[in-house]
Amino acid sequence: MNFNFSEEQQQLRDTLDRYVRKDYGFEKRRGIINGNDGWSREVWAQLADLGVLAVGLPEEYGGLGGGPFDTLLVMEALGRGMVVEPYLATVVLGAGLVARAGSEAQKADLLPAVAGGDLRLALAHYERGSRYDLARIQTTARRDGDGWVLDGHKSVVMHGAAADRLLVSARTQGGISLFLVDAQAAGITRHDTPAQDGHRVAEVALKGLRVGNDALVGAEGAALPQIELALDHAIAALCAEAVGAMGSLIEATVGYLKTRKQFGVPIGSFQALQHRAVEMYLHAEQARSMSYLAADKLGASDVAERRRAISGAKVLVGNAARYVGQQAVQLHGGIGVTDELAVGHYFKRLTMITLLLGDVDHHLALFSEAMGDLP
Amino acid sequence: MNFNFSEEQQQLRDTLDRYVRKDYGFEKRRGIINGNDGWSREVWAQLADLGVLAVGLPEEYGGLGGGPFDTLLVMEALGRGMVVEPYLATVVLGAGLVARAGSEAQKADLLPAVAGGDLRLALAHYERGSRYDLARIQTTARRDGDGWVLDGHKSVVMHGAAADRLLVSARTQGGISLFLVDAQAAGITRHDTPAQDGHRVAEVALKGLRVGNDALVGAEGAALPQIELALDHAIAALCAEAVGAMGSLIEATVGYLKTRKQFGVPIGSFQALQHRAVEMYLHAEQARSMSYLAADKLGASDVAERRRAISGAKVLVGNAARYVGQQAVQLHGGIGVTDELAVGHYFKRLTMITLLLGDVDHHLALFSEAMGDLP
Amino acid sequence: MDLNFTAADEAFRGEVRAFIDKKLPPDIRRKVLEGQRMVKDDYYRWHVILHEQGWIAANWPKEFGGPGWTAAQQHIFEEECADAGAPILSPFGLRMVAPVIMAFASPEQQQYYLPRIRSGEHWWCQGYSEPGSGSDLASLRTRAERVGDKYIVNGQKTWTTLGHHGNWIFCLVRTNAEARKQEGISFLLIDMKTPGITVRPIIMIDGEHEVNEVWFENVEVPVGNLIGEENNGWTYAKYLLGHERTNIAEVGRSKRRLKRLKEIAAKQPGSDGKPLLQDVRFRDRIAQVEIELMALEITNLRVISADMEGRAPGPEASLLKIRGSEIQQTLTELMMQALGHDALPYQHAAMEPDFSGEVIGPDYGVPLSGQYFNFRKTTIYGGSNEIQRNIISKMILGF
Amino acid sequence: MDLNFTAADEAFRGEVRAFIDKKLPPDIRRKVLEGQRMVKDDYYRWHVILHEQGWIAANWPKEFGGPGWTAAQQHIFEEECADAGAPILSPFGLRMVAPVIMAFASPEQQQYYLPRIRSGEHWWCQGYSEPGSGSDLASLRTRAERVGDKYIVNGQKTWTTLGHHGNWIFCLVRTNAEARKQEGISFLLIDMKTPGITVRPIIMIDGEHEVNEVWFENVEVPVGNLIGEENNGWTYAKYLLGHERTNIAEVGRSKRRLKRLKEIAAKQPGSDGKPLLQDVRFRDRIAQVEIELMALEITNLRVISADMEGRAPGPEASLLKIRGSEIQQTLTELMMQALGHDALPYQHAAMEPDFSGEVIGPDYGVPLSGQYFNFRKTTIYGGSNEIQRNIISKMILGF
Repeated sequence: MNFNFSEEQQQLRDTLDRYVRKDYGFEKRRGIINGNDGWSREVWAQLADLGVLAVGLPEEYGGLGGGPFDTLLVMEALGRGMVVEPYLATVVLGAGLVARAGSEAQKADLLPAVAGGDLRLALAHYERGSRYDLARIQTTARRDGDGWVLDGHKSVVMHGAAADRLLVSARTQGGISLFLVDAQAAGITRHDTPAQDGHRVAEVALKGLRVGNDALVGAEGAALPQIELALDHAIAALCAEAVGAMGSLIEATVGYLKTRKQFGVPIGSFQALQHRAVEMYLHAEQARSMSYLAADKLGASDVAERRRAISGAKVLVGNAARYVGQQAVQLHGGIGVTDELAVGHYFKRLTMITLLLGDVDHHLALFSEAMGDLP
Repeated sequence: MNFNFSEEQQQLRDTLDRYVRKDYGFEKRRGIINGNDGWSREVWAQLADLGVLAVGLPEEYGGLGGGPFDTLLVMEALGRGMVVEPYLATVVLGAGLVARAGSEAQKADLLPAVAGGDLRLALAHYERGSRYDLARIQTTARRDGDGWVLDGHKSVVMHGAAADRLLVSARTQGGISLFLVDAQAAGITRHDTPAQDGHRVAEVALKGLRVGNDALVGAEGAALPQIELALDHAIAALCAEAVGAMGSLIEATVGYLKTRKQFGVPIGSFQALQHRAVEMYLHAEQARSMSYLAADKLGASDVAERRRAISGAKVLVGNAARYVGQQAVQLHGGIGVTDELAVGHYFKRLTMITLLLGDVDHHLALFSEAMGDLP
Repeated sequence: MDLNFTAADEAFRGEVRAFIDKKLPPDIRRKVLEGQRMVKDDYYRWHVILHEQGWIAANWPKEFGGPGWTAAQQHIFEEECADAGAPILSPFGLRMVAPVIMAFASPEQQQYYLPRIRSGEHWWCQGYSEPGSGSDLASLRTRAERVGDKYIVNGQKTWTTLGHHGNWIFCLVRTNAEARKQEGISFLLIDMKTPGITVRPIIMIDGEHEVNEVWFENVEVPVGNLIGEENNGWTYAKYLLGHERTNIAEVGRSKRRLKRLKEIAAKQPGSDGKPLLQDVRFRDRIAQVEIELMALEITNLRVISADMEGRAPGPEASLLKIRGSEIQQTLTELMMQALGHDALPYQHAAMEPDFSGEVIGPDYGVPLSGQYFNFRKTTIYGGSNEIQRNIISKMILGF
Repeated sequence: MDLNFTAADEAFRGEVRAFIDKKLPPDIRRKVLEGQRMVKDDYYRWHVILHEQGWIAANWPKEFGGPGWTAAQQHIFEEECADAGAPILSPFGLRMVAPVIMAFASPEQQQYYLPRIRSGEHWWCQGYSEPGSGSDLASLRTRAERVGDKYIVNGQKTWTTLGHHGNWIFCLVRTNAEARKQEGISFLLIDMKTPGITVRPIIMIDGEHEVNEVWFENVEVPVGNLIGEENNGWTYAKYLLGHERTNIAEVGRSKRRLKRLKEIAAKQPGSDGKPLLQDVRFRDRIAQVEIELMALEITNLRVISADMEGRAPGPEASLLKIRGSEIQQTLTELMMQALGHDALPYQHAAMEPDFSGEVIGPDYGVPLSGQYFNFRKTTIYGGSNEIQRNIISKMILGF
């Protein structure tokens, strides 16, 4: 039992923290999200230079061979600075899926390019009407000669427009399959939209999209467990990001309570507000613990054990993010509900994190229903 | 729209309040609950003298013809003083059922005696394993000549041992029926036990209990809606009792916050405790409103409308009682968890009220499920 | 004790409902019900319609041009307006400055201002808060120096709701810097077209322009615009804050939003594919807020009933504010939550009624996340809920 | 970063488990698991068994007779004891006065007291709280006047847990009435058989005798019973309060109670007749507290890990106390709630293991309501959760 990060991990965290603090200020971020793409190629290249994009990828494909706790460190640091670049979509979801489920050729083709910052990926899975049910998709892929033709509509794809390649799930005869497709291919239309939290999402329409048999990722019909695992990795990563964002938000709120004066005293001298700040801290610490547990259980051989930790984490972190976000705004008063301050933006990001990939109710249901076989 | 009580109602309340304050002090109550019966015949006679037992009963049978708001006033006053005498069991449940569903002979036989303080009743309905489901009972009544034979076991009967007559529900061919039986009859065994809140409950075993056909209350097989209505009256009454108890508890807590000193100042000067007291007040006021709504809807011709208000009230009052009770104890600190102070006893009564006749989850489920046909 | 409205009240409700049905422009109604972006003219048109009917000043006494309604009638009117999707009338003229003018202004001032508030010619804004004085209102620093028959006003006000629509602003200004902080304050009416006033937008968390900063640089205000006595403004300000509570709980609008929430939950799929309204957990959340709202409605009526009898206001106004705002926030949160991933897209342009582009997710989803973010303000404005708790504490505890 | 115990730790766990399996008397185990009433001998027998094994002083350094365990081993030991239903060892000797004696007492005092704590010959009680000084401990008024080689002690202590079992009590007493309130306090060890001491029971909300008042009337205490320096007792008291936190979160016992809760919910019928564990709402409540407990277990391990490296304690001890007590209360509340109407009967006699009368409701239900009522104490004792929040606030906010 050891709750320390290795020296290398600490270095990575410190480097990334310094970068985010120095080169990814709030106004810089505002410029990026208001830009055309909603993310910055320059920042992306810098993340690549810092080794951040490579850290979680296998060494034989240009990565640094890190595990879930390395991803956790990165996500927490990105969360602290509300970084909007498509790290989660590209590295955690996209490259993670390819690394675990892809063929040798696919790995060799994609992973070094991701690690080097030259390629972005996105997972196009959920559809309108899926809500959070992974299995409820209607996009189809039918065999056509020695290739496939895809038809369907993928909805609210995280950073879908930034991606060079898309991982698209579709129903095939054998079940749900996953295809790697060129984002520019004829037959794909992407509609890029800003999200409430400054990230980007895209609607992706697939109409008679033709791909070769080599586009198949993993075996035909066997993609669902892989997609589920990838999304569990993403949930763990989102939990870590939330922990980072909550840290920043608590720091900002504590700073405000110490300096903002009303009635001739700092408002932090009011006990009711103090105890609110303390409750934020308690939530954040418990959330940190659950983010560790989620990262730890990603590799569990027992799927039920993994899912239990992931759902538990999403519930607890979701409740924490909600409390911390709402209270940070409340304790800031009026300026907390303006676009001007970072506070509101952290609040929005935390809110969207709680909705992404299953909200508190959804994961509470999963956790609760799994209790059935007890005791 | 008028939220005032009539002059007569105010008089009743004032009289009862004065009686409880003067003649039903905490030590007197302690003596009563530690006594053999767990209730006082002397107090009962005094309540009769004050007209309290008659107020909700029909005028033609010795009552004063009051309605649900009169019962509400009485219960609130009894709640303020944690009166343990079997008012709810006898008047609200027992006499109420007889007044609504009984034959002329039964009414004439029982109601004047109840109003005069000479007779006590109890409703023996729930059984072990029923939890809160009214329909899940297994006691049977089979025809035998021109009478009936009852067998079964009724569980946690409120004030079952204090009763002279019991209203017992049982399965008959046509459904669920209700029988009025002499509590001393051969075939009945009662096991009296103190309850956590100073009231009494009894286990009632029925073994080959023979009753005449005139024991049937209402039509054979048609008792369930009547029992449901009676229990709805009891729930509304419990809500009013809880409002009274919360009032006393808030008063005691506010008094303590004003006088108890720590760190050289009254602890009520600490804002975190102030806001806790305020939240108690908010809960109590909302609970009061719901107790009014519940009383108002008892007479609704639409059963669904009545049940919606009753379940809503039980949920909101239950949450309020829980918060107010727990916080009153917490704000009193150590002495709040002793047997010495009234605070702990109010807390226990409020806790039991939330469990009686359906807890928060049960009534939330009823309310929520009734939402189905919307919008 | 009778929780029901009288037959006369119910008849009045019918009359109000019929009027709104006939007169509320459908385009405005749709905007309100669907949460689209409102423009000044939307508010103004409805204002004029009510003015023509003689119903604009619901809470005013008859002698000043009000309809002479009872508190119950005012409540019914508010409830029907809210239910039908009528726009919120700006309260700053009708409900805030008007009562102060009626109580403390000179007859000349009354004759000048009150008809213009009713007609809508004057759109009033509130100049209370300043960047340094939020909850601690009396610490305000905007100063008005008397020079001859004018005040020279310098300073900055903030959170001026719809200040970009307004042409008049009532301000608390410091007229005596020496006095104890509540005692040197005056209540001044200022024409917003006066030179030296600059209105700058504050963009809210949802990306919308709703509030403003108002800067005063050597703004000359005739002394005739002073209400009551100089340095006595705090009294009037307190009167204003304590006066209006009929609608503070927002029961009517919350009932409408609850209905909307159920409609949305009936359309949105749950994770099991069945409507979200059949999902136990989500429906329980609706049930909980609905029960709280049922209680608040009765609490609100209890307060109205006490008002009708002129009983002294207790801590109830704060109660209504606290629970009312909590309910509003819960409702907006649940509507957003109902959307799932569809809560993510930020579709600024789609909030215009004439938007013809492709909407991502269901049409009704467009404004919901923004509304949730925006409604965090309800526990902050109008005296934050923390301040409301302090007020109640003072009343029940004495601290 | 590694959340798992080492192989050596797991081997140690096996050893502990085997030992408990073999040595914990079944009658005691049953009492603990089923919540029956404990007597002094139950505690004592288990104490002696552990003492014989050399495991009684889990948290003591080797040189004072501890087993020399790492923090992780101590944690594992606690967890296994909790899970198996071992009685709670009274902390006042082993975990409270002992560390103070080890840190501040003279070698002679150490040699006298420590072995007797280990053997169980001395059963210690705590004399901190007084009727007038709860959260404000330093306002205590019990005074000890030095006369020759004795202190004459007068005053009253309260909330003395299991004081009716104890034969020694460590007290904070005022030895200098003139000094500022923290500065005139001394730390005194008192033999409870000394004339002038009266122990009076306080009956708790659940009807049980657990705590006491202890009265001192001219009690003569040898000056040799003073720990450290006169008037320096506050320092030792603070040391004591800050020292023990391995077990403050009560994770082990809460895990056992969670298991118990699930067993009960699997047996109790829900309103639909199926086991309550299949009722969505009830099971969700279990799920929520289980998730909170999963997190607290990791938080607890994080603190242990920091302790192992000697990192300075932050606000974590207060965190563990707050969340740990909240979880305990939720668990006891849910167990009671699971009973429905069966939570009502108060069956005092049925809490004796040899009770042979008729139990109303299920056997496991007898102690549950009382336990819920009793456990309200967990957010009050050991520094109320409000005080814990103040401590954290001081650390993170500086106020």
